Amino acid sequence: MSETARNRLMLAIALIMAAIYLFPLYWMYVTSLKSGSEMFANPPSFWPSSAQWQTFAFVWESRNMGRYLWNSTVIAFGSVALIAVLGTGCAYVLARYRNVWVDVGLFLILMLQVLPASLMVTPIFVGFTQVGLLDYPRLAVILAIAAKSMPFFVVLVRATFMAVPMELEEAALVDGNSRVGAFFNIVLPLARNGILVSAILIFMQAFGEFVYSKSMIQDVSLQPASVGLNSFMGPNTSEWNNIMAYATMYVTPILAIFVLLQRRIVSGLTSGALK
Amino acid sequence: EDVKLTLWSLDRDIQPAPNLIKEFNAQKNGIQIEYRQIQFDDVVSEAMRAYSTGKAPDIIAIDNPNHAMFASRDAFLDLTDMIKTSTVIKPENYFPGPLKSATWDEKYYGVPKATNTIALYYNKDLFKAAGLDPNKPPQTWDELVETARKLNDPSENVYGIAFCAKANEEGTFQFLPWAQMGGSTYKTINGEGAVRALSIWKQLMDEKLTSPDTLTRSQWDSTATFNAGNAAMVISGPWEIDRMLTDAKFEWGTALLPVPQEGAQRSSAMGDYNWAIFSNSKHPEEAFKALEFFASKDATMYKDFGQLPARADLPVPPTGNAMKDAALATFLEQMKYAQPRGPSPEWPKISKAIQDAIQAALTGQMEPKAALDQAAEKIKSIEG
Amino acid sequence: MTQQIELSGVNKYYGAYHALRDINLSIPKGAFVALVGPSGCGKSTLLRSLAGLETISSGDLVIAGERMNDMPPRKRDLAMVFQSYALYPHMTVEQNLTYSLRIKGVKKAEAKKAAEEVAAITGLSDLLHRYPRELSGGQRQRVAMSRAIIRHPKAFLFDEPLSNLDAALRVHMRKEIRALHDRLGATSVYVTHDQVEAMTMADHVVIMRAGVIEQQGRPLDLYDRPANRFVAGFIGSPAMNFIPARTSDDGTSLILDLPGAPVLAMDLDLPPGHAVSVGIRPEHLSLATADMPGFNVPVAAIESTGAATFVTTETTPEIVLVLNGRSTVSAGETIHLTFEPKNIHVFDAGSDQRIEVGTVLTQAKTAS
Amino acid sequence: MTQQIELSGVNKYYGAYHALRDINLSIPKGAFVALVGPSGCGKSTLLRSLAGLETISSGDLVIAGERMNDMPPRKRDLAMVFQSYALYPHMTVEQNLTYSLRIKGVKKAEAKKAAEEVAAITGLSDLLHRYPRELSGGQRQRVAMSRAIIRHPKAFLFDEPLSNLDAALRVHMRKEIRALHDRLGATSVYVTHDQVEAMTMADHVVIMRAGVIEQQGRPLDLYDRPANRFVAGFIGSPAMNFIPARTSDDGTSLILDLPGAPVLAMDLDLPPGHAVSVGIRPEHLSLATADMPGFNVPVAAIESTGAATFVTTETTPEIVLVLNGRSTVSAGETIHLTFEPKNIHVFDAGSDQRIEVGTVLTQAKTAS
Amino acid sequence: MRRILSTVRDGRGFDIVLVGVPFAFLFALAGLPLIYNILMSFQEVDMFSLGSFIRPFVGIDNYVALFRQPETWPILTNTLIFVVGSIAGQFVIGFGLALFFWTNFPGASWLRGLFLVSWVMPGLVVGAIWNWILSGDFGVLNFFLRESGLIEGNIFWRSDPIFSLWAVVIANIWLGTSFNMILLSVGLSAIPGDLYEAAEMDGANGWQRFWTITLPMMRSTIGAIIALGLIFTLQQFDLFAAITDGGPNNSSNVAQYWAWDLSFRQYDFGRGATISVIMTVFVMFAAAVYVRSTRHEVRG
Ligand SMILES: Nc1ncnc2c1ncn2[C@@H]1O[C@H](COP(=O)(O)OP(=O)(O)OP(=O)(O)O)[C@@H](O)[C@H]1O
Ligand SMILES: Nc1ncnc2c1ncn2[C@@H]1O[C@H](COP(=O)(O)OP(=O)(O)OP(=O)(O)O)[C@@H](O)[C@H]1O
Ligand SMILES: [Mg+2]
Ligand SMILES: [Mg+2]
Repeated sequence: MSETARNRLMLAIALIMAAIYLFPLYWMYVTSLKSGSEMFANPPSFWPSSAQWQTFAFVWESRNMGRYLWNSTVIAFGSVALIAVLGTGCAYVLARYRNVWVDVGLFLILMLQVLPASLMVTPIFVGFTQVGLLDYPRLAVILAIAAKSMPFFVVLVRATFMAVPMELEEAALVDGNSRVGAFFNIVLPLARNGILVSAILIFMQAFGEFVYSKSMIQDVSLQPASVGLNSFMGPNTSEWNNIMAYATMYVTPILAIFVLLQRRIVSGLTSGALK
Repeated sequence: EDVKLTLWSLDRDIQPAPNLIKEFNAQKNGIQIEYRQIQFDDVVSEAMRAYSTGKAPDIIAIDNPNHAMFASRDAFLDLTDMIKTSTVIKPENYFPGPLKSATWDEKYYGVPKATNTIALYYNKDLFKAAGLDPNKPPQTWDELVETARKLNDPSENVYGIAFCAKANEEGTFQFLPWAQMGGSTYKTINGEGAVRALSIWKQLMDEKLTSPDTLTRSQWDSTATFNAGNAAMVISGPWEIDRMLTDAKFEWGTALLPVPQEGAQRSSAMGDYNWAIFSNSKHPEEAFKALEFFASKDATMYKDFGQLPARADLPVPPTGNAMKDAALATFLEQMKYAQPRGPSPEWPKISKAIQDAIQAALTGQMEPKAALDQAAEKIKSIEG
Repeated sequence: MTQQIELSGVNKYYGAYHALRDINLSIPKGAFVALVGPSGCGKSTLLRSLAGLETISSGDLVIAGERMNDMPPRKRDLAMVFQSYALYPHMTVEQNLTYSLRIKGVKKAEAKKAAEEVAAITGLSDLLHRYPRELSGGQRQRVAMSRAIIRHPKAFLFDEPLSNLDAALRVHMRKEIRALHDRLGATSVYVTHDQVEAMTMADHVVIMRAGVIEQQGRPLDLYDRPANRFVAGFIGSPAMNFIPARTSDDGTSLILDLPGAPVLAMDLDLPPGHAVSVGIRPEHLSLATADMPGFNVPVAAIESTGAATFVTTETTPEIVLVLNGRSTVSAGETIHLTFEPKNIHVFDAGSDQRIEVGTVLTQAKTAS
Repeated sequence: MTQQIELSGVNKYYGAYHALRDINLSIPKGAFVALVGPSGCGKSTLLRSLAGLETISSGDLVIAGERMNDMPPRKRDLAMVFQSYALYPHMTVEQNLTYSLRIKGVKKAEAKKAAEEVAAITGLSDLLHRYPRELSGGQRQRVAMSRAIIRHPKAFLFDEPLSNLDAALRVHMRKEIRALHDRLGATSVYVTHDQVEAMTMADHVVIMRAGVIEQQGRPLDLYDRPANRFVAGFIGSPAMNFIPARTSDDGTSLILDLPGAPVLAMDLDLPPGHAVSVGIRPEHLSLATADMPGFNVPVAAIESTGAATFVTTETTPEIVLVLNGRSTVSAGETIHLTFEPKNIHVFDAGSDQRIEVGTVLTQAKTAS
Repeated sequence: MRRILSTVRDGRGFDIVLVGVPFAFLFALAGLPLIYNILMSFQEVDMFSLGSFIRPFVGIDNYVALFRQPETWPILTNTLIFVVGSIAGQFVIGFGLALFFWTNFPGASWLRGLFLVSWVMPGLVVGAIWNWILSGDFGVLNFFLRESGLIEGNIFWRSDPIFSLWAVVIANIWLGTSFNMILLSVGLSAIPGDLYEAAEMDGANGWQRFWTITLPMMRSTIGAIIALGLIFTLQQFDLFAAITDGGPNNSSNVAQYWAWDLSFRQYDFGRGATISVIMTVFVMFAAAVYVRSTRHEVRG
């Protein structure tokens, strides 16, 4: 089989798989265009009988989405920055050595992440109240998210550091660099892609974080989009089309950015070791 | 300096709380209220967490079955004395059910905010198609089952009836009226009537007269299948009326909940929220003023927000839409029989016991009688 | 002459593995020291310990008069060429070269100029903008070299820097490195497995085996007077031939264990019948006419590089000799070999240590 | 003799870079071919193309009579030793060695035995349970070697397999590889930058430069009759000396551009005043007494490996000569050099191509 | 002081700072809450004592009471099934996709990026969509299965006790696949190409290369992914809330959802905390396995 034929075949298979996998996304899009009860129709309708485009404008306006998205962005960036600063170094050390302390460290890191946010939020809330952190609610959420996601980041980035040959760092040391300098000049750039991927994953998670935000941020003007999304749900109402429209507006841009970025990151991961 | 109050409720921007607060603040009477919206699932946990760390709001809107939990521990302020002297809030003006839910130990720990109940909606077009009289909805349980059978049409994807037996408060909310009509209460949940009620539910499930997803579907989603024409009847509340008017492409009617047999005692569920003031509020007087202001707006609540006031003294003015007015009349009638859940400070656990029984019976893992016996046992041990 | 690098009693363990055993070594300022030894003997380890990349387990390491055991690498001011190159894959060749300068804060233009100068020496001028992954093995090695020589460090540490280069480039680089060394007055420690490199470049050669320094000294001293059989076999290529022998009954001569049992009369201080090894280098054996003293051996194989011909004999142990240019000798033939008596080495068969012999009195002659 | 590997018109591009240019090469079954050339000339690329690790851009590759252009590597049944070793870092040495056997489904015990046998040849017996990261550079290379020889493939491809080994081990391995080759009757292609390796091991040597095959043939043929100046300079170490010269006005002799302008009378078919290069190998120059024909040059430097002494002259271009053993010549002295006329090579100064000359009629003598 | 500064720049101090600060942070923000939870499982807790550490101590009463409940064992079993099922599914599909996209045909990296959608979508939305997809009557999954003739009548994924847990597992596999895929892709691209070349020369076919090179070389990545997958799976909450609510009759209830239900629906915080301690034991086991797996890691 020729190269191009093979490529076409692979692309076709990939498209089919993507179509299957992305079905929920598609469903989100069409639901946002459906009327209230149409989504419960049997047999299911794959295209809205009359597309309700105005839903989008309505949702954007009524919920002041711009502000929500801004808050989400602030929280996400804050968390990623904090995690990257704290977690990268930690991951590096845990990758560089191979001894009992590293084992203990890894073990603790995983253990600390075990409980779901819904169970962690009470003690954190209590603690934050006592030190007065709740007066800076977005900071409080950033700290909480950082604690929750850092183990994830550390474990992933550690694996990346494992792939950076020790000798390169040694060469830098001999070249007159301090440990600090070698870390920043050599090790970090070489682990850059892995760190970026992990940071982006964390960013997305923090962008959609919900449990901490809704408990700790009481001022609507500081709440992130995830909390805003929930405001379409009541005990006896769930405005699914609005929720989906809202979600569409908040998912699509991130997804687009990621598709663009990961292309560079994952496929650029070829500059491995030499000799 | 204005007195600052905080108020938590689950109302969204088209619902009463935020709008009433806006109006209240606009009066500039020296009291300003700050509003926070909380999600249904979180009201109680947020409130507890805040209360135990001293961060509780002054006023909260609390779901009526949870009221007793706070009241019994004196987390809410005893309003009895203030109500006595109030010219706006008079206990006798309220439906007895809602008022009872705000009462603990003969004292008033809150004021009903709004109320609702459930009744039977039915699809008149399908009635006609099945050769049934669209103006004669089923009156008794047996009729209900019979009608459901006739309306059931799997080939057209139509179920006879939709309701909600989900394993959360909604399940209890829908089941309890049936049990009560059968002469039981939550304390005697394994009474004969309750067992019969559960058996009827099971029969509906077994004969596939209702979707098996009734077990896991919320009232809102169940009603949506009715709106979409996939169920011929549904048991639900007045909050659905507006959606039904826009979504349902057929003629529909409402009826009181069917009773076990002709002439039997009626009963219905009672939902919606009460206002309460936290006992550690620094400004109880001002907070009560706010409640009085809210109560003074009960008269236009249905008109403005589509919610029923818990008031027996206020007529609900006609809207001009015949279907809507007819439905409203049904619900107001049904409201008279509405009974609160509890009140009991342990209501969530009691409710859980009832849900477990419903689910165990409907999935066929236990006989209705045995399931309810077990629930009764649990409830007894919970109540101590 | 001041000592630039001094190691005393240095030991290094990798876990339980004893990689360096009681190393004592003094390297004067400006010296060019070659470190040779079989693969795995600890050369790289020693170099890495000097550089500070491995902490030594015991002993003292003094550089320029200062104890450096615990000094971080960057404060030792040494430049190292890694056996595995260790090029920075995310930097172009130019950036690789100027990295150490940039750390020191050298100006951009200046660093660039330095890089171009070095690149001209190592023939990398056209590759300055490539990334390491786009270079061939030899090109990478040259980048590694250049990276070290662009700095002007206290000492250079080279770990087999030329092993992937072709002969011509190698000769060229050899000269460049040595010239550089002389110009900078630097001290260099140079690990190599190339005889010619070690002998021609170094002032001082250190021979290691299994973590131990077997002998050290000036190159020709090692060639002329190897301290033991290992060193004798290791220095010189093709390796020295070892012929088992024993002292004659009167103790005045050695009887070689070869066809015809040639006898060497010499001044020996050994008991009769003592087993020894007689070493003779391939280049010291020559063909002789049948009438000259010597011994006859059959030829097993002939190899020629053009400039020289290697003859391997069909004896046990086999004997290799090098003849200049081409030779008419062919496999299967029997040849008559001879050597100058002053060129033999005698080693104790048990301890493998060198046995000094007085002048060899007579040339070898067949006992019979 | 059947051709085992045949390349015709093979080209290979890396993007725009033309790495192999119109390569034509036939390797008979059982041959041992050495591939030499300067660093970056495309040796590894050619080997990788044979192995199927690079797809060739055009041309035909035939192995054992079958066109293999698009055959995946594993179906070509070749074994390769990588320049970068490419050891499996997650396997012990033993597992590395037996990998190919286990893939083929060879029984465990059998594989283990094979590994032990090979390890004994390559001196890895004690290291079988180590991981690659715990090995020295040379040990790794030996593992890479062993991994190839444990199989019995159609052909071996070696990419500088011995570059990190010390001389003794190298000589040993050289013999082992060659013996193995002979024993298995395999075909081998061997990339090396070591002259001696190429000349002594190979039946056929291929010299590449910048992606082009410059010359190929039997080793001594290349040594004796290099086709151009590049090959002449590349084969032989130290490299051939090139002395500029021009034909005399009568066209019957060459006048060398050296002090005293020595003249070589010879049979030439060149116009008068034509510029040429005269090549003479270092080993073909020798010291002569002043009364012999020859020329005088001052000495710049002396290097000795013990077995040989390299003398570099203070002329432009400099001339290198090799003397056997030690020499009393010292820097600054003037020496009188001579050579046998049959040993010279003449190349066109413009095209660098070899010019065949008839017998050199007279020995060099100073024109004056 | 200078000594300290210099070890931070050059020596062990650097490592200690890099590790010390994050661990202190983690201890304060994750360690203390965990301890709070563990403490709570030995105490009697109600809404009024949430704010303090000191509460009536009840010993192991909470544990005893918990294990007396008939649903405890089934729920723990469900948890195990859920975790194993989800992780196995996510990992296998994720690995398959990562390998597929690794072949690097044109467009591969674009499409691969799209697969991250499940990571970006808010839990609430994912839950709702799967709720519809898995619905018995109007669900799209049933629709496709019916249309393709795989089933006769509808499967009530959410309401049939036999299927309800698997319904959530399916949704969770969808959710976790992208995370697995992207990280495995990164891991794959870190394997040096010459190893594959060597293996190919050694005669290994694609399948064998996968088992003997790819898998072992990915050990640390795989260990990390499975460990993280376990944690995500144990934290999965939205899907239960949206799809089955743990029902019917606890047939799809799992520890984390139950703990939440006990704590925040029945306000029995002590028992809720008790379950979270049991979950901690689960993770402790997994963490130990992960740490062990790092012993065989290969350093670059
Ligand atoms: N992936 C690549 N992209 C671009 N150029 C390349 C690539 N790989 C090799 N080259 C170039 O191709 C040429 C031949 O490389 P090759 O590795 O075959 O050299 P070589 O003869 O093996 O050299 P050495 O003896 O140094 O190993 C070199 O100039 C190298 O820079
Ligand atoms: N990290 C390690 N753990 C255990 N043993 C090691 C380690 N590094 C090296 N060794 C062993 O220490 C010995 C010396 O290794 P070293 O790298 O110094 O050898 P070398 O003399 O440089 O050899 P070569 O010429 O082959 O490079 C070897 O036997 C090697 O196997
Ligand atoms: Mg080494
Ligand atoms: Mg190469």
